[in-house]
Amino acid sequence: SRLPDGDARDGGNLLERLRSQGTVRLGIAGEIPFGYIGKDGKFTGEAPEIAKVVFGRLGVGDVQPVPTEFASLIPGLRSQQFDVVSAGMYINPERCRQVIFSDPDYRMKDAFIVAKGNPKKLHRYEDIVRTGAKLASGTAYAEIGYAVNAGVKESDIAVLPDQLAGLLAVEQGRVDAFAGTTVTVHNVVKQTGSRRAEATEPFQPMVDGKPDIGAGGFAFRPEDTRLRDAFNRELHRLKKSGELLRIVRPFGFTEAEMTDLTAEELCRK
Amino acid sequence: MTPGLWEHWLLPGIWITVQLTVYGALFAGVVAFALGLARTSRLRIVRFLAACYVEIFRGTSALVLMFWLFFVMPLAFRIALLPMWAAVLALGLTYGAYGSEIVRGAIGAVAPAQREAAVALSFTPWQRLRRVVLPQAVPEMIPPFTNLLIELLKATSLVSAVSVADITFAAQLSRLATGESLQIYGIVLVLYFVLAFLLTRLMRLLERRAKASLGQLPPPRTPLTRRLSATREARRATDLTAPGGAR
Amino acid sequence: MTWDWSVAWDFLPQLLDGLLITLEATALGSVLSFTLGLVWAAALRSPTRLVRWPVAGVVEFVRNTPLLVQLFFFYYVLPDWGLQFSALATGVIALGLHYSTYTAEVYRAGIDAVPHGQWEAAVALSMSRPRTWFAVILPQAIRRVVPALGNYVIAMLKDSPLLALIGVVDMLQEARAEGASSFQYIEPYTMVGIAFIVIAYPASLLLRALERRLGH
Amino acid sequence: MDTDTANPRPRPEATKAGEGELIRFDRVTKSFGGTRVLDELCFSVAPGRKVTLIGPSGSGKTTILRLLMTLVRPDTGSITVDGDSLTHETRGGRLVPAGEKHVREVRKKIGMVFQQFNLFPNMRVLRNITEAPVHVLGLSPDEAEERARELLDLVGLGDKCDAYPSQLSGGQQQRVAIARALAMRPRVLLLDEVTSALDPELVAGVLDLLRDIAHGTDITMLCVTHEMGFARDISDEVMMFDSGRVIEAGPPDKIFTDPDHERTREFLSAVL
Amino acid sequence: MDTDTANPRPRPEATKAGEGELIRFDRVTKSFGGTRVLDELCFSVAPGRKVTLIGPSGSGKTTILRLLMTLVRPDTGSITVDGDSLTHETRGGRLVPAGEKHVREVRKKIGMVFQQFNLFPNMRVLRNITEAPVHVLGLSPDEAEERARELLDLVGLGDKCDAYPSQLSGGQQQRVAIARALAMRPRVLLLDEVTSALDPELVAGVLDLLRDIAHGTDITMLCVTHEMGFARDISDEVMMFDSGRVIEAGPPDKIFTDPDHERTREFLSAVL
Ligand SMILES: Nc1ncnc2c1ncn2[C@@H]1O[C@H](COP(=O)(O)OP(=O)(O)OP(=O)(O)O)[C@@H](O)[C@H]1O
Ligand SMILES: Nc1ncnc2c1ncn2[C@@H]1O[C@H](COP(=O)(O)OP(=O)(O)OP(=O)(O)O)[C@@H](O)[C@H]1O
Ligand SMILES: [Mg+2]
Ligand SMILES: [Mg+2]
Repeated sequence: SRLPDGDARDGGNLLERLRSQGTVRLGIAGEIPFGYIGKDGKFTGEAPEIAKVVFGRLGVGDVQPVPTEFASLIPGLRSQQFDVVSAGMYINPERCRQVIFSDPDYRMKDAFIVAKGNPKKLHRYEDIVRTGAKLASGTAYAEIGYAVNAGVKESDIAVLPDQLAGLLAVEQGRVDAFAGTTVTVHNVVKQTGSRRAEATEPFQPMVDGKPDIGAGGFAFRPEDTRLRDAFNRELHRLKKSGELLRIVRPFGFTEAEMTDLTAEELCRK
Repeated sequence: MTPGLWEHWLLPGIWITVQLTVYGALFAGVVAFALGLARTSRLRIVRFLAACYVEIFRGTSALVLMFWLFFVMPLAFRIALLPMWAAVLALGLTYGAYGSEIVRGAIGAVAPAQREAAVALSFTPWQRLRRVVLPQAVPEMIPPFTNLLIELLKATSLVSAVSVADITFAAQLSRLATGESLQIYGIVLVLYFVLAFLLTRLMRLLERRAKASLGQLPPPRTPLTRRLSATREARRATDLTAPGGAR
Repeated sequence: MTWDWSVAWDFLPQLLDGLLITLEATALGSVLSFTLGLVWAAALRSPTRLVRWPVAGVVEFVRNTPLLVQLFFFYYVLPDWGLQFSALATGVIALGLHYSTYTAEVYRAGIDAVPHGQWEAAVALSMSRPRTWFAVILPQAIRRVVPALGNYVIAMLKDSPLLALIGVVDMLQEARAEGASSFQYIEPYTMVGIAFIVIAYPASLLLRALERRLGH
Repeated sequence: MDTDTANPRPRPEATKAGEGELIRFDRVTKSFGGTRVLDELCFSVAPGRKVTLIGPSGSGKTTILRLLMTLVRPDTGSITVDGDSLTHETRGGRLVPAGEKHVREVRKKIGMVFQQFNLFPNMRVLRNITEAPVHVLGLSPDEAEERARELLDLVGLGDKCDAYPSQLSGGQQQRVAIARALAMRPRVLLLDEVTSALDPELVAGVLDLLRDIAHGTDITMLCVTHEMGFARDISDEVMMFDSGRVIEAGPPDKIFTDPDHERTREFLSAVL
Repeated sequence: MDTDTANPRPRPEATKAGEGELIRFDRVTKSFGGTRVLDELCFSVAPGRKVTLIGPSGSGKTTILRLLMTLVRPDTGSITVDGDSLTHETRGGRLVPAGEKHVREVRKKIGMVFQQFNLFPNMRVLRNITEAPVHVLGLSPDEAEERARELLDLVGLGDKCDAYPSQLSGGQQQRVAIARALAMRPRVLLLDEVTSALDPELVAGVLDLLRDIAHGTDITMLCVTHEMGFARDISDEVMMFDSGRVIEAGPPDKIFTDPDHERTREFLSAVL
């Protein structure tokens, strides 16, 4: 099908179309805890659960998951394979040039998966550089950028398909550390009950000496500003009422992950 | 592998794989015949263009083509295909190129005397092709096409890379959900094997009917392993599965 | 279509890095598949069914199931069995194993094409079985199968991008990484596609020439 | 490659003066890759005549039939059948090389039976015969089938309608091929060594059939054969070829008993 | 399929009484898919004798040579060469079917030359000859090469050491094949119609060579041939086969001039 041309100046009528269809397609990336398919075959995760509530309140009763690779989320959104990226995607300036974001629904620090006992004492990216340890991360993960910024050579970073592969790689000693967001890393270690690997304490990644706050939100096509704004309104209400934390707590999120940052600030960084 | 994963992903995935195979095969068949006939055309330029197409699509990797259709097409031409159709397109274009070699070979193998007999009966060139040449060439194409079809079935797994929820994609999701790699991939490999087996049997039936339509005896029964790998002579003859040859 | 030469230019070094890996995977995969294929071909000629049947079964199974799934299987399952390989090594193993089922067929045809009299002559000279294989039969069979094997090398080259899906940084993976980080898709993917044609086409021309020379 | 003037030679006419001509070859030359197979060949055949072409192997007999059937095109010269040129047509008042469509029209007047039968293996006997009448002449299937059954009765294979060619003996196949050619109601029937691919015991049946056709119809026949007895029996006229030229032509009694040319005598003594 | 008792027949011995036996066939039977090719065949050959096997096509001559060369195994009966059984061996005091290793040992005493030469096309002439002596007999490469060069000189091909078989004529290839067989210093040389794949003008050279070998060495020869002059010339003994049995055996002069059996007479009158 032919793609509609970029700037729909009126902010798009997607919300109306979704209401009349009664269903919205969410792009998810199979990443625990943000958005994934559970053991029961149903999809769940922090972001989809929020999206269910928000879209429910916006009058769209049904949400339909479209699992894809993390790297395919933005192209998939732009080519209309789904309407919203609901994968806890970090908001950063490059991405802001491709899509528009809701305000973030969480903020998060990074953590490593390391061998049990953390023999190389890896706690932040600088430790990787210092010890020359082998680092891995996921395809298109923001952590790659942080590591490179801290001085790790990009070509030295092993890019793995997902966190489970990362855990295995660490357990087998193929790499010394796998970098991901705190909750992802902690979850996979907990979920698999790994006896050979553990997750490090969360740490704040730095960019050019300043803390770079990782915060994720929902992404929309650039022309769908009206939908994004409506989404933001409901999201803020959830935040204010504390409902948000209640929705995401089962996925390992805590007070520490709540944030009042705006997408605008994060896009400007 | 939980019942939920079966119900929501693996079973629909099988259906998607079957659809991809069927649509891909139909599209590839159309491409193969169009190109194969073009390559026997009297016009040099038609032959040349068809040969170019075949070299290009046999030369490139199906997976790369799939990524290209999926990522580049929407940006370059502002045309976004549903992933499913992008996949069918990639499979059809690639395997059509291989298939055209089979079509060309089989048409070339029809005895020239048959064309002459058709000329002597004043058939038009189209009637000659339609009524005399193709009915004799098609049965010859079936064994190599069976091999190609199996290759196509296997290639459908590539679509999982562009997020089409086929068997392989379902396996990926299930692995993420349960972490049971051995069990899941084992099941999936067996599933593909069973599909390949069924396809081979189906083509075998077709082959028997086609041979019967030439008034020949049905091919002798062969042991199971032979049957699955389809006729080896055909494989050698068309060099089909050697992708620069065989596929 | 907007083609940005500067993007293409910037991607070139990565493309070449990836190309190296692609070629490495193809070369190693070829070596493995040529050797394993020979093993299968020999096993399939074994006088005992106990060897022939299981090998035939495995070969059929591997041949009729997708390389991609086999790749995942090895990548995620082998470590569970305590076998640890790098992604590239895993990829080479899967590629080599998969294609060995094709090369086995090629060898079989090549061996069958050696005239029966050669076996008899070897018996008449009291040569041992291994010596017969290595000094008489294989040298004659190999000559006939070179073009067909070459075709499979090209096929492997074209299948090597699958390794990107288990994280091997070949050409395709370079393009994916580029797309994921810079959102530039047109140039990297197009360049990778062209790279394959540019390598595969001359290679197949070369093979055809070789085929003609060995063909007599 | 000599020219006409450099090498005068007899130009026997296959027709008696005053009779109409159905087939006419006029200075037809045909070369294959440098060797001239037919050399400014001229001859004509009157309607209804049965003409036998004899001559040593390679003398160009098959080539003449293939030229008439437009399976090959002459290099120079013209061929006309029933007044229509096979090589040229007038379009818009000008004489231009014949197009496919024109050729096909003329071709309908000619039927051919091949040495190797060339039945269509994918069709049953009946359809082998009805296929062209239905799709080329536009007969209704019923009509075509009726005619086909008559012809099959004629060739003595009324009971083989539903067999595939591969289920028939060579002799039976050849008789089907003759029926197939006749089903198009051609004005000319070309027969190229129709018995030489047959086992000896099957030859007689086919020759008998052709004899019946020759004597019982007014179809014009051009027949290449090595069966001299048969040639003598059915022909009105025998043409002796050598090196792409007609070196002698005349009634069979004359040719077979008292040929004018030494070459003919030699040839006949070798084959008889 | 008649039985022995139902059909008594002569059992000629190829050896004179009292002489040693090098080859012995004892009630050897061999069938291929239901048809009995050899039927309880008995004969023996003394060392150094040159024996020619003659008989109509299909009578089992080749099969005898192939049995001796262990290319096929007999169904029943036993074959001994130089006292060693080809079919059985004693292991741990018991007679058991011969194992591969035992067979290979006995086989070393026998050389064979095939109708189709069967040279190894991937090896040069010299290596064709040295390959087996080096890797089977364990000769040093130098020694093997020296012997090979001598043999090549003997067969008149001293200058072809470095040629590939495909560069030689059929006659030359066959002479290399003979040298290759001799290089193993066999006690028995089997020759199966070694000239029948050759162009007529090449036959003489090969036969001359064999004649020299027959007269100049004490090697035992079993020779299947249709060249009766040659057979008469080299043989000490001729065995006439029919339907898998020796129907007559004796010195060539006797067999060729005054055979006892009608069947032999017939056969000879057909081939001479
Ligand atoms: N398609 C062709 N290509 C090349 N040479 C041809 C072709 N057709 C015929 N010729 C040559 O033309 C010459 C005449 O052939 P033609 O078949 O007409 O002879 P013929 O008289 O029918 O002989 P025969 O009795 O052997 O059938 C032969 O030398 C033949 O080799
Ligand atoms: N491997 C085999 N399989 C089946 N039948 C065989 C085989 N070898 C020989 N025969 C049959 O055994 C019979 C004797 O064959 P053999 O080759 O010994 O005859 P021969 O005397 O050498 O004849 P010729 O003079 O034609 O070489 C023939 O009928 C042949 O068809
Ligand atoms: Mg002819
Ligand atoms: Mg023989």
